[in-house]
Amino acid sequence: MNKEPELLAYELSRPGRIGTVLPQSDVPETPLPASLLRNELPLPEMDELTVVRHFTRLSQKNFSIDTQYYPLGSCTMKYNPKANEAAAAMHGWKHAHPLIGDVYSQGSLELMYNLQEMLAKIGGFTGVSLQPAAGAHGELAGVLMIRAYHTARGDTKRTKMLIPDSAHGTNPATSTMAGMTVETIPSDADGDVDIEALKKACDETVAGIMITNPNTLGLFEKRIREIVEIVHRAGGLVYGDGANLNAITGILRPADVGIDVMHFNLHKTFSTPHGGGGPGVGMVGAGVTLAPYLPGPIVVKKDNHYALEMPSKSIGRLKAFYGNFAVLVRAYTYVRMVGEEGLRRIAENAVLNANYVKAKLEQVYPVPYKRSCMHEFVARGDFVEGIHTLDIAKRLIDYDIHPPTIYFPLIVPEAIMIEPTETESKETLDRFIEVMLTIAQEAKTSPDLLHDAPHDTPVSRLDEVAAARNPVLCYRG
Amino acid sequence: MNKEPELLAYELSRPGRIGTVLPQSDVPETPLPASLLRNELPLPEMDELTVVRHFTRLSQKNFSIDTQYYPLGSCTMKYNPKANEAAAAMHGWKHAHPLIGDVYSQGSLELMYNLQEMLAKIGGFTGVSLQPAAGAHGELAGVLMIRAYHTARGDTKRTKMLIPDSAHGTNPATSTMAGMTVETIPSDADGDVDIEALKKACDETVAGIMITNPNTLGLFEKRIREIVEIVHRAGGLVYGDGANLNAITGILRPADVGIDVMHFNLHKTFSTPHGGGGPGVGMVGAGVTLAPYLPGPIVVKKDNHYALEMPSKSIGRLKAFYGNFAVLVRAYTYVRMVGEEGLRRIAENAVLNANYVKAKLEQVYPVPYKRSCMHEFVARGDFVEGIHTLDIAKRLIDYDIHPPTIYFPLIVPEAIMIEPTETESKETLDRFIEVMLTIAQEAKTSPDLLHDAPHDTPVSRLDEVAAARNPVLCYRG
Amino acid sequence: MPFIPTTDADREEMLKTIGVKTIDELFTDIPKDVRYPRLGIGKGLSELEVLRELESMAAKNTTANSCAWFLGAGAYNHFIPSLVPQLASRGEFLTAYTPYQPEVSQGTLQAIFEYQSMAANLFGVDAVNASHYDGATALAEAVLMAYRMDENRHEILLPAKLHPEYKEVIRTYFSAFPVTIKEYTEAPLAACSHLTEHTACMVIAYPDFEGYVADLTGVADKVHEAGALCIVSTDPIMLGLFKAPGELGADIVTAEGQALGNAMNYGGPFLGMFGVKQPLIRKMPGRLVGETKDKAGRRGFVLTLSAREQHIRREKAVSNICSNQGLVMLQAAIYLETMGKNGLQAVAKLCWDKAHYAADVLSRVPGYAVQTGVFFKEFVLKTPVPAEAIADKLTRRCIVPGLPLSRYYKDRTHELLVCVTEMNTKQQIDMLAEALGEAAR
Amino acid sequence: MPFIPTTDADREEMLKTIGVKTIDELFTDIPKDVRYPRLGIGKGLSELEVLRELESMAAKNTTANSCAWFLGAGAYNHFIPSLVPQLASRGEFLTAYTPYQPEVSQGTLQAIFEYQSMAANLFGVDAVNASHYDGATALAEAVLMAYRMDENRHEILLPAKLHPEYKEVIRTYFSAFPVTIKEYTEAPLAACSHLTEHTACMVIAYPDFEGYVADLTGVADKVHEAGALCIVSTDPIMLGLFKAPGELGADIVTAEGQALGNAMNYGGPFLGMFGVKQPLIRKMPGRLVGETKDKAGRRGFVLTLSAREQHIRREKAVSNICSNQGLVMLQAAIYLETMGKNGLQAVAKLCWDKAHYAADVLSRVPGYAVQTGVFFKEFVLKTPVPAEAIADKLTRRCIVPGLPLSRYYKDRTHELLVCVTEMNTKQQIDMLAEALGEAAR
Ligand SMILES: Cc1ncc(COP(=O)(O)O)c(C=O)c1O
Ligand SMILES: Cc1ncc(COP(=O)(O)O)c(C=O)c1O
Repeated sequence: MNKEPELLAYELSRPGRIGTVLPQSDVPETPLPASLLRNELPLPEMDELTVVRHFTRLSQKNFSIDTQYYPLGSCTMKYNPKANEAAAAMHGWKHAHPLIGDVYSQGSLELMYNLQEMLAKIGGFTGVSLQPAAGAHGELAGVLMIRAYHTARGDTKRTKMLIPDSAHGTNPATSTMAGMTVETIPSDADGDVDIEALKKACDETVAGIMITNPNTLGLFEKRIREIVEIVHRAGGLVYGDGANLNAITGILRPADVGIDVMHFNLHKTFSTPHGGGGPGVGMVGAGVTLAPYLPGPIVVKKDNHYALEMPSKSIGRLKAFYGNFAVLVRAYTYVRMVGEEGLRRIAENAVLNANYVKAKLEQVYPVPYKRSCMHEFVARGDFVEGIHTLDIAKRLIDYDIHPPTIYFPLIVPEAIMIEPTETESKETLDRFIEVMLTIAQEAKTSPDLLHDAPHDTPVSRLDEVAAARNPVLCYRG
Repeated sequence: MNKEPELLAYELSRPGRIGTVLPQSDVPETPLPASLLRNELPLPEMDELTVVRHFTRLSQKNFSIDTQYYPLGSCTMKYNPKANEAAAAMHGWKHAHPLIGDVYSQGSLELMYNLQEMLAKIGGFTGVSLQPAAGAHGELAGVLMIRAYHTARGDTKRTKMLIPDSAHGTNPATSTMAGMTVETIPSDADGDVDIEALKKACDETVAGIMITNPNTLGLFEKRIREIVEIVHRAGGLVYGDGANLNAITGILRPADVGIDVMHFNLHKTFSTPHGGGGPGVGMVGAGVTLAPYLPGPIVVKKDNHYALEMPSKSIGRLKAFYGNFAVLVRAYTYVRMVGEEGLRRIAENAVLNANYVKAKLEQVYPVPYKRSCMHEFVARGDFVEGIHTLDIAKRLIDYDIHPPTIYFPLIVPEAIMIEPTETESKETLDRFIEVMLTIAQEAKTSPDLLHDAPHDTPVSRLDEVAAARNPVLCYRG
Repeated sequence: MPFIPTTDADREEMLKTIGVKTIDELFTDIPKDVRYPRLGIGKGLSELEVLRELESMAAKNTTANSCAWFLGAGAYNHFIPSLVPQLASRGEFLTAYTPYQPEVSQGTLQAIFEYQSMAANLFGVDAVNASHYDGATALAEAVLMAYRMDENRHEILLPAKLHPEYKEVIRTYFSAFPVTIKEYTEAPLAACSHLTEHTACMVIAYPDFEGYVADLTGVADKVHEAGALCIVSTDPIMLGLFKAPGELGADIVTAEGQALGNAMNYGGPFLGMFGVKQPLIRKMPGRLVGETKDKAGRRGFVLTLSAREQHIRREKAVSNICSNQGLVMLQAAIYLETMGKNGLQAVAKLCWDKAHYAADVLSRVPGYAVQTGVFFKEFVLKTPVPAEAIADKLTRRCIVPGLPLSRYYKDRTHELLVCVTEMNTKQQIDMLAEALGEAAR
Repeated sequence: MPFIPTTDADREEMLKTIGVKTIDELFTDIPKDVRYPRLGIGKGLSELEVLRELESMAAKNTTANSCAWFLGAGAYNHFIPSLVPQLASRGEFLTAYTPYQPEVSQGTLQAIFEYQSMAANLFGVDAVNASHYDGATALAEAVLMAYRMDENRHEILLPAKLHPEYKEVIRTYFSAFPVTIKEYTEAPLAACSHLTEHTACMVIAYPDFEGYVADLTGVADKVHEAGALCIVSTDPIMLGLFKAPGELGADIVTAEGQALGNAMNYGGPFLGMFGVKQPLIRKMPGRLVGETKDKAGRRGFVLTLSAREQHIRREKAVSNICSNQGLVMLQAAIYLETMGKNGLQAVAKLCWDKAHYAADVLSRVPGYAVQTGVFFKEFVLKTPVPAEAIADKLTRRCIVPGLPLSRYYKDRTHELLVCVTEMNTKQQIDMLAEALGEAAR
């Protein structure tokens, strides 16, 4: 069904068509300034049905949570409740304008305030800013806050961020964007931060460390308090990358182990949809030390009303207005529905599911670290000569399962990073396990099945090298 | 993509699961009457993600207007504007209750009144009732109205409805439900009603005729006035089946050629979605003679407000409340958007498209009646020994096109009834033509391609005989 | 126009292919003197303008989303999980036709099969069809079916407390047939005394129009002894707790299924549910989906037993129904799977508890009294002043207290049919009590 | 909980497989003294209760769907065809991740490619990326990109009339870098006099924050002569009529794309649009989709040129951006295809005509005056009494007259930034004029 290639909008275009009727003008015409006008407007011309059919058919060429199991490590592809969408579609949110003034925006501000409070409690933080639009944006906030803190104390030599080698690429990239240099800290045999290396790196130029916990291997940094202490003692601060919070909601408040500033990806743990790339929210929380530096404005409560306010020593604005508001509505809806007990159950079941899948697969797919994992784990896909992780990933598609994250984290060769999430049933996990074991067999008995996979998709493996060598980024007719 | 068979809800069920959280009770419990309670409630138990994934995946196993070209004759599978859906989703309609009273329902009544008026103008009728829920329901209204008219005049011997042999099955079935007997009128060589046969059938027991115009061959009954006159002269009345109105909106008001009562399928001409079977609206319009007999209540305007009222000699209610209201909202939205000129253009282009496709196909697919057609035409699929219309239909699926209506009307052997509709582009029609011609070739060169079609659907041809012989209508575990 | 893609160039080329010069030439079969009338329905408007017009019209209605709502009487304000409309409105469901081509309609077909299965289990019957127009027409067709079994049986027993509009619909459906419709006022068991050898069927309202639930033990046996069919018209939400009519011996079970995940929509589209016991399957109206296999042995679903239907049997068909309420049925299927066993029970229990709490509180308001008997979510409240006046007074304050029974029964001026569901909070109920108290003064 | 399907039986079995007795054993790596804190965020509520809570919160906002709306200033009230949200909210788009696996993401990938193509044509550039967080961050990253081309060029020229919040964002993004940000108040051509050999880039607001459109002829040449980059921050709706910045010589073009089919949503999510000319492609931040072929020669789309990005290049990446505004971009793509050439032109023309009609009418209201110059859909209205008071007075009557400029500029107390789009009717404009007249009295 729907296997025909889908033409591009420009190919579907015919002169004179239009996809909607616009109102006739009810005012007199005003002459246009001819010299400022463009000569042509090369946009497609389509009728409404063609647009609808085009995008409906395109959508069917996607895997998604709503259609397939999607155990994409680090991305927390858990169920996104439909109530979130109903909430975000309410007129009172959709048609609210950011500049009408606080008095006329009490609904939006109340929601943001409540969400700030809830997220602060979940993280154990003093203050929260909902402004960052994604995790990386939250990281930028955090690192700029750390920088501002040192600068405010006149401590301007601190320009080095320590970053474990297992960290997500956004961590080092963010540090650069915040004017820092990066020093990479290796992992030890257990998959944790190498404490000795950390100590060595902790000189007087250390601004701080960016630490992901659970880390990207799906392991909880056992010595997190020691790490925090070492960095603090060296005068640095600790940034927490909260992308993996799904493993520990209601189990641990990151601030309780000394994290100074942290982002949470609301588009992961808080069940807001990923939308094929975004939008997200990389809300940042901070303890007493850094809360005054949060990006702003944030919402404060004064007597019986809410107001936007800049934190006292704020690093400033990170975007226009106040954050990806409609995403906040979804996250708020979710937290209200699951509540305190639900949050804990989410973490518990996410971790249970990951350990279950790991237990079933590790005999065949080598798992480099022999510990119980958190919400995800990393295995290797190179256990048969001539077969790569990529082949296994592509073969999963033939079984109607979205491949896990692959080749990340970089420190595990041929990594396969599996995050089952708590919203998938045991039956789904069992089928995934069965398919993974079948593929492991096939890897030995019929390797070409893997090399040629996927077999039944709109396109097979694409020539990515050609794409990058001679980039075609725009329809050329 | 999504080729795995989809388990049934009961197979996906596990004890203890639930798909939504309900509110905790905020009132004291009242003991239940134990002797009246059921022991078990065998419904599936599913979590929310499983429900969402289940129905999303199921939906992908459908062809639909939004995804495929769907030239299903008689069904008018034209584009259903998304604005219709936006309109129907407004709170003020969705949460309106039918019994709160006219004073509190002025919005609904105004919409119904306006729609009644517009449809009356489109048909040339004196009165309109929006109550019937589908075409067949409108037919029942109409035939009961004809019956009531005769009865009111004491003319009780009139129990015979004349029905052309090309008529849709609902016409005779309706007549029976209205207590009539049916006499079938053959078609002549031109595909029109055989006038001589009609005259012969017109005795004093004739209650009326049910006539579809354009008829189900896609032909306009040229002698419609003569037909009306013959029946009227015999004391009968004329029921118009308006399922094919899409061909003549703005071109002809049926009342202008003497139709006494008629239904329009709002789920065809007026672009409301078919929903995989319904709901529809089979609104009925009537001229002066029959308007007092319309089913009710209908909406009347009094000074500045609207009220529900029973027509003076109404046949009564045909359903609880006032019709498929949310469908009316969609139809109203559509008529307002297209307006007077649009209605005519709809018909013109529907007819243009049908004649174009016919012109391109008739060399290969025999068309029994050599006339220009209206919005659809009937061809034959048995032009190659051993190939049936069914085979051609199924082979179309392989090309990602929904088959036309087949084996209807019954008077054309191996009928293929093609209705392109005005909302499809020439490119789409050209592709359809090309595919049809290719299939005609394949019918000769590789008949098995047709016999085994479709090839790439979730299931291939199903054993319908077994299904009917030993019916399984309910999941049995 | 966005709905017609044909460009002028296309049109020229197509006309040439057809061999005519203008589109008008294609319409020459239509009598010239009446061709191209002026309709007088106005110019087409933009989507924006039309939607604005509709918004402002819709705003003139008083609706359940912004009031404390105690009005039921056949259209119910129940909770609809957000996923129901979101899934049902997917284009592949919304814009498909009746699943005539099963290979490309397994989505719709399987959904119908699942609905049939769940509804049959809920009703305690062997087969449920793919829907009727609404609860009233489903019941009318059930009675028609019973009548057709044996045309010598021309008496129909209806409960006096059947929904008044359902009765009217039955009368309309039977207007051409020589039947006697008798209304009984007793409890069903007692009413069995009216059974004769001419009785085609006895209809039971379970609950009745006023919300009360009779004990049906033994009724079906008596009906069967008389050679008639036992037809029960029920409320699917109530069946989350109460005995299934099929279990109680009903031959045909019908219901209004709107409450299963569908908004009230000013009374439509609703869902006619229709189920029968095994022996009646081949006589029942409506579409049926059956399970079968394809050549490769894969399970699949098809429309089946269509030899009963109008497109095959024409004037001999069991019914004329063709288009039904597919999408509403789909919403019901999604609803039933979302709720499932535990959810439907919970909803029914909430209705029960809240209705009884309300009855208790309202019966304490001076001047008011609640009609006794076992009721589920609706009950009759006797009022000290005319109910119509109360309803009017309260509705203006956005408390819609129920249906004044005078709307259907001229002389029942001091009675209000009050409906309480899971949508009503304790606070709303207490507010209603207070407002009723004030209105009585 | 509906979001956790694991039954107790499942859980037991899974624990056994894992080889632990309780779930707690899986959390022993977490310091015991702080494990399982009480959060104090309350019990979970039902969907019904939460949605009701949200409805009543949302109702506290004053919104554009129920008022005459003349407020823009970076967030715009434009018409959104119904199909846009209906298509974008399909689960397959909504719940997919970044298209890392192209074989099962052609839907998202092709949609991005189409967006890139349309946006590049609209801007007159060679490549547009798959989005930034918003117009402000897109511009900040553009300036950062210019700065990184040559770190000796540490001067940045910003127009004084750039959106004040965009300026703040740029300052935040540059807080760690030793740059000098200069604001120019002249027209862009005149402002070229500020270019030096240290200028990294000159930013042009087209239109400026106050809605006015400068003639950019010759500007880019001068900027290029100085060895700097020319960056234009624009409004995509305006480009339906006005010259494309790329055509005018801009090297980088950014914009806020919310107006393209996205609701205002209290300021987010919005759409950062970012495009460059050919020579800069490999230096630009953000995701890019490119066309390529599979082994069978079929066209397909992939994420490409990712060697610029953080997941490959880590600290050497051109930006840290990872998640972007995918769904907002998708809505923009659907919008642009629905409008197409004719529709976008028509919208722009409606904005132009209505804004000019409004300016004309308002300038005739005693005491008011309109700032002169070529403007597109926004203009500055000088008010006879403080604009903040006027806005307050009118907003209470559900006429939102615009932005009092004092909100950003303390001393501009008597100026209102008025925005008029295709959403405003003549009647609303006339009503605004009348209300302003009254407010001045
Ligand atoms: C561990 C980690 N950190 C940071 C990020 C970046 O978050 P975002 O994509 O929201 O910018 C991700 C996203 O995948 C992540 O997995
Ligand atoms: C000619 C004709 N008449 C009547 C009907 C019955 O209409 P409905 O399905 O709405 O009952 C149809 C439906 O296909 C039809 O095509």
